[in-house]
Amino acid sequence: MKRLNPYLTGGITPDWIDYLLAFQAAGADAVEIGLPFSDPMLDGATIQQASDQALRLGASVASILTDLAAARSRICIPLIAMTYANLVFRGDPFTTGPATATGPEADPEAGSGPEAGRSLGAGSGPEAFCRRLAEAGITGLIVPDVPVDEADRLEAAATAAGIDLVLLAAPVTPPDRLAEIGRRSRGFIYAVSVMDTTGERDALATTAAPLAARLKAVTDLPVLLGFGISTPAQAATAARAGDGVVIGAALMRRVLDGATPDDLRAEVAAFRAALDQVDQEVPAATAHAEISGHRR
Amino acid sequence: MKRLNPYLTGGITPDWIDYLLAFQAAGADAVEIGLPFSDPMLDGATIQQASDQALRLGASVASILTDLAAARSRICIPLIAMTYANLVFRGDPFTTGPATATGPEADPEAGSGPEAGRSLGAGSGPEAFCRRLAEAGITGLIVPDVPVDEADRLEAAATAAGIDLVLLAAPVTPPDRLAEIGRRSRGFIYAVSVMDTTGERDALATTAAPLAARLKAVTDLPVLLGFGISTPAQAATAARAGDGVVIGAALMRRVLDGATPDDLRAEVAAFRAALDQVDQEVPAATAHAEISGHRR
Amino acid sequence: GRFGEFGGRYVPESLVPACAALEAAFRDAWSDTAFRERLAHLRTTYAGRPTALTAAERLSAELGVTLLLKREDLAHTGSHKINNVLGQALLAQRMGKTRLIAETGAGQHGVATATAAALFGMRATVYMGERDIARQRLNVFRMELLGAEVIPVTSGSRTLKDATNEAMRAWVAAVDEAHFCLGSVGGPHPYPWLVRELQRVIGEEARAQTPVIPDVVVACVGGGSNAAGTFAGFVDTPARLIGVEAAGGAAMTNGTPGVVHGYRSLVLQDAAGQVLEAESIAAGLDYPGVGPEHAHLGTTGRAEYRTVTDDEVLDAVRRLARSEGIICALESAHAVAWVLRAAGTPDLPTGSTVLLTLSGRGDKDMATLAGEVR
Amino acid sequence: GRFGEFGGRYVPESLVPACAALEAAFRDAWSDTAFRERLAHLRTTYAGRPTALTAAERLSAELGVTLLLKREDLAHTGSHKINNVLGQALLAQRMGKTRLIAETGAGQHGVATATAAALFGMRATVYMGERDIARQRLNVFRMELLGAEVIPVTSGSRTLKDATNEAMRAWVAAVDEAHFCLGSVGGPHPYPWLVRELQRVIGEEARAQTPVIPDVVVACVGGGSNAAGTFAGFVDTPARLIGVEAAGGAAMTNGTPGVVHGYRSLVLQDAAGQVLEAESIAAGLDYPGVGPEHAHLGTTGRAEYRTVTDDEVLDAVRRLARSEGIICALESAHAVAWVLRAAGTPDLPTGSTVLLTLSGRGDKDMATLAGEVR
Repeated sequence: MKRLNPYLTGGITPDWIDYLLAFQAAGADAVEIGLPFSDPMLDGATIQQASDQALRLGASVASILTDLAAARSRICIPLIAMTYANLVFRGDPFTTGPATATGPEADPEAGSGPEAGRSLGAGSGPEAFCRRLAEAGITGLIVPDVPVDEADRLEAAATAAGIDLVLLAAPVTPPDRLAEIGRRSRGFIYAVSVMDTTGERDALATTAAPLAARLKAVTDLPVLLGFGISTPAQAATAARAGDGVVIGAALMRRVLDGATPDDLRAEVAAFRAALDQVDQEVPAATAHAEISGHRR
Repeated sequence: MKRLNPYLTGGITPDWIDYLLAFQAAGADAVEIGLPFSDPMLDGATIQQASDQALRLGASVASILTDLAAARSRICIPLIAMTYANLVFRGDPFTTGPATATGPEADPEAGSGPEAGRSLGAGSGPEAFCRRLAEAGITGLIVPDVPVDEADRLEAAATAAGIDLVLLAAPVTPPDRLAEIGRRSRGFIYAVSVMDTTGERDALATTAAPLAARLKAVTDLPVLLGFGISTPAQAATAARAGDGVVIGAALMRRVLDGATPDDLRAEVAAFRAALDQVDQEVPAATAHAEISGHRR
Repeated sequence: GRFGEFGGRYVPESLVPACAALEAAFRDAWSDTAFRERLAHLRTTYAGRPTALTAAERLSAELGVTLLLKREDLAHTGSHKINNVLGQALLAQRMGKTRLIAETGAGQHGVATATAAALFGMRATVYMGERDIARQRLNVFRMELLGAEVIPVTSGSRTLKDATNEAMRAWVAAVDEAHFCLGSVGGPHPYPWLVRELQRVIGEEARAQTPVIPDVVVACVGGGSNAAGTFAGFVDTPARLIGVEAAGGAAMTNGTPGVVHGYRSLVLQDAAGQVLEAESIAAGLDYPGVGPEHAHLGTTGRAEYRTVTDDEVLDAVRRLARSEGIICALESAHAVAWVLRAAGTPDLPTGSTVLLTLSGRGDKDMATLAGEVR
Repeated sequence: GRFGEFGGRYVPESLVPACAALEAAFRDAWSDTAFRERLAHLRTTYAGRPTALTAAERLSAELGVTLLLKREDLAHTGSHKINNVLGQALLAQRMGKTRLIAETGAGQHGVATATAAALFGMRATVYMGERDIARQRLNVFRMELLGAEVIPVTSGSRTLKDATNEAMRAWVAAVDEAHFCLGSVGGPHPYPWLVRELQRVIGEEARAQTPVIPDVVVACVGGGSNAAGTFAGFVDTPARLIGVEAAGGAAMTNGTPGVVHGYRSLVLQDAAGQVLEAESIAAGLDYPGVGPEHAHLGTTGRAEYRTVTDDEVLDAVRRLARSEGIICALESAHAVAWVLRAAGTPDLPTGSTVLLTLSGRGDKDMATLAGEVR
């Protein structure tokens, strides 16, 4: 079955959990929750704007996880966090040099003593980060600016916390590296279908299908295509090349424009229908078995 | 008798000859006629403004000499031209290099052929300039930017035309040079009483009397003090040190401000009275005999 | 690319091959005599190197120290940035790239990039924050005159931080034909190393020009490229190394470990890990991060970092101008301001010899200064 | 002081002793090894000399000539003017003067004078036409930052001509303590000779830097100091010497013999002998006279003079920027404009080697250019 992973910026509106529930109701296989960061290097204008709006509304990793924990009983699909390295490694212990305070602001995430700035101690670093994700019911993690070369410690931390660290592959990724990504990724592989940032496009990039094919050749993990998949028709095309799609900017633009959770449910349902249509084209033998832990 | 030489910018108003006649009526011993130049290096703001106004009204050496010739029968005191080197040497033959035209404007001073620019031929250069002054009834010439070192040719031209080339001396002029100036000047010596441009001052410069005394020690020519002599009282003080004064900016400022020839007659008369007063202080034995040719 | 626990290559997979290729190309070029000779030739015949070392005699006498100024303000385009871009443009040409993408703060790196692009007949696209565009109009016009496209960045703080994000995003989309001509010693590996190597000419020239090893070597630090290049010439000597930050943009002094723009270093960030906007009168120092080598030099104690305020900087510009006839950039004036404050104190005792890198000239800052100084 | 029938010392008696003293002091200093060494030291360690000689490779290829640029734009303060003022300020100091008075057009000489005054701890007063102040605000602010007093000149054309008058008037009133730091090769003797001698470093360096004697040596001419300094290095060679004037300020081309500002030369004047206002986009060339040595070189045929229009100049600025990454001053662009026009014609045949002095950088002209180029 072709997978549909819609993306939702955590905290984009005060009632953002309603969008999450709408995505679920519309048939999402999993939802990617964006933990907003001030400097989202790989995001285009729409997701940047969504992140900025969430941050302005006071969203933080802590607040988003709290919201998710509160909604836990109503969520029955896997949740995957997507964020940037700085939030993942935040408070990573720092062993040498002068101590500096970041200021006395009382923030639930920071220690409050004078030593809080340079080292947040046991409650910080990728280990604590992954643990906190797991505690909030999240089962996967995508960090686009942590390539496989920089992933060792995060990989270990994720494994220890029972989180799937999903790695990304790009059209320019060379074969040996693609193989390593295939080997080390968990849950699925995120195929960055275009050499560009996130954002809507007029057509699916020509690089999407070849990348998916190359990935399928080196791994048995599901290959989900993301970046620039803007319409159900594009999603269907992408899904034919891989095992599913991530839809981000096309949905977030509508939320930013004021669409309601109901509106978004219809939107996601249209993508679901398109993918289901593709499923019917595909002989059952080539469909992958569901990966344990990704639908519960 | 202490001499009074008021200065008048030629062409400063359309009726500028009336000011000249007023100066004469008020007892001027001679009048200095300024032939206006665009770049009067040694003049302060007032005389610059007077020159600019005259040029704007269309004054030129030719027009001023024409006006003077027309008024000749009414003028019975000596006239001394004061101007800058560029007007004196204008059209000085230029022997080498490419010919260039200054443009076809019909000007009474310029030849009108294509060769007019570089060399104005027989009607140009200091010889012709002095001849033209003499023809207009002018008997003296002051050129502040032709120091004695650059004066040879002009001196010969002036002598040939019967014009007294009046040289200037400054407070900084060294003794040997002062002696040379004393020897070569004709008519009188113009003592630049202050190290500054022309223009009114609150008080007579302290350099005035010492310069006059130094000049009196090296020459028998009359020594007239000029620059910054602004009031009858200052004129009296200056006249005690020398043989008379030149009054320029103080008068031209009044003309620029709109004073009439009658107003100026009163003004010059006040200077005359102050000098006459000084004459009465002076024992007759020390007064110089009148220089021939300077009052007729 | 790694300096102790700092540095690294925290970039999207899309950029990893380009970073790797750049690293390989630079390693190859840097050990190629012909490449180094070509660069040296350009530095001499085009960029005006070696730059002078000027003894600031009047200021030295007033302060009781011997102050020597390394005059990067005399380099072509008016700052040390040309050292870096000439090397990167040569490298880009060697790699077959036809286009340069750059970020810029004060505009000096943008002008240098536009210059190198013109010289090599390449296309240049420069990302610049809207706020910086407003305060550095002169440099915007220079870039455009040189044929570069200047793209205003309206996101975030609208300064160097966001211009850097945008430049990296643009690189993702043009990685085949474009070289990302990064302006400072930040960014993913190999940039911090590559830029330091290209800037070490400052320190090496200065060391050859100074009769004795100075007691103190000082330079301003935003991202830190002029300081890194200067320090490189003296890191193996007993000279104290001092980097001077803007009080409002002092990642070394007030930052905590973090990852931005592809590298791990000290970063100005709030308690939740969001990167803060720097705030300095010098557009070139309005940057919340700092090169990873500085983080390493600072945490190991080999270099020390100080901060000065905008007011001290304005005073320093004026004082250097009136004492020595040199109008330096607001950025460079940070180093001068520290010397003015520290001279005669235990931090810079009377009698010390100080080598100070004057990273650039102040022409670009006249509009800012006209509003602030008098 | 005399160049054939040109030159001389047409000044009020009040200034004669000062001119004579300056001449004596310069003769004495110029034959004093210690003075020349001190000047050479300043040139090297302060002003950034020798300036580079840059082969303009892309433009050369396009034009079919070998174009070599003598980079005075890289000198401290951004033009060749610093060569002159450093020498004059040293001389003024040697003469016990405590103050410099200067005229300025584009402001480059004013900035250079203010710089030298700051360096030597002297007072500086700079006269500048109101019209030039309006179009060269950057330089006005630079002068003020350097501690100089800038006095607006409101008389006449409100440009360099009248600023020169005012400066000379001011000198009369302050001749004891002040040196008149004249910026070009005009003025009364000894200035045309003194300034040429101080600027000959351009030509001498260039001659040492060029592998062969160029076929043509070209420089822009307003008063003509950068050209005089350049020509001085090549006058004894077979190189053709070309001075390029602004079409609207071409005393060599359209002037007639006259006396202004203390010297006899070719002057733009009307038929009645009133000096005309020059009209050029380059404030530094808005001058109706020209140094007497140029009048001599031109009338004897040793040098040739050409004119270019404002439009050609604007195009030259842009073309040099886009081809070579060098933004030159509007003044300097006159020389470039002539090369662009003449290359491939009998006036500058294909295959010629051209040495061109780029007298200054264009930062000061950005406001003007922003309005004119795009």
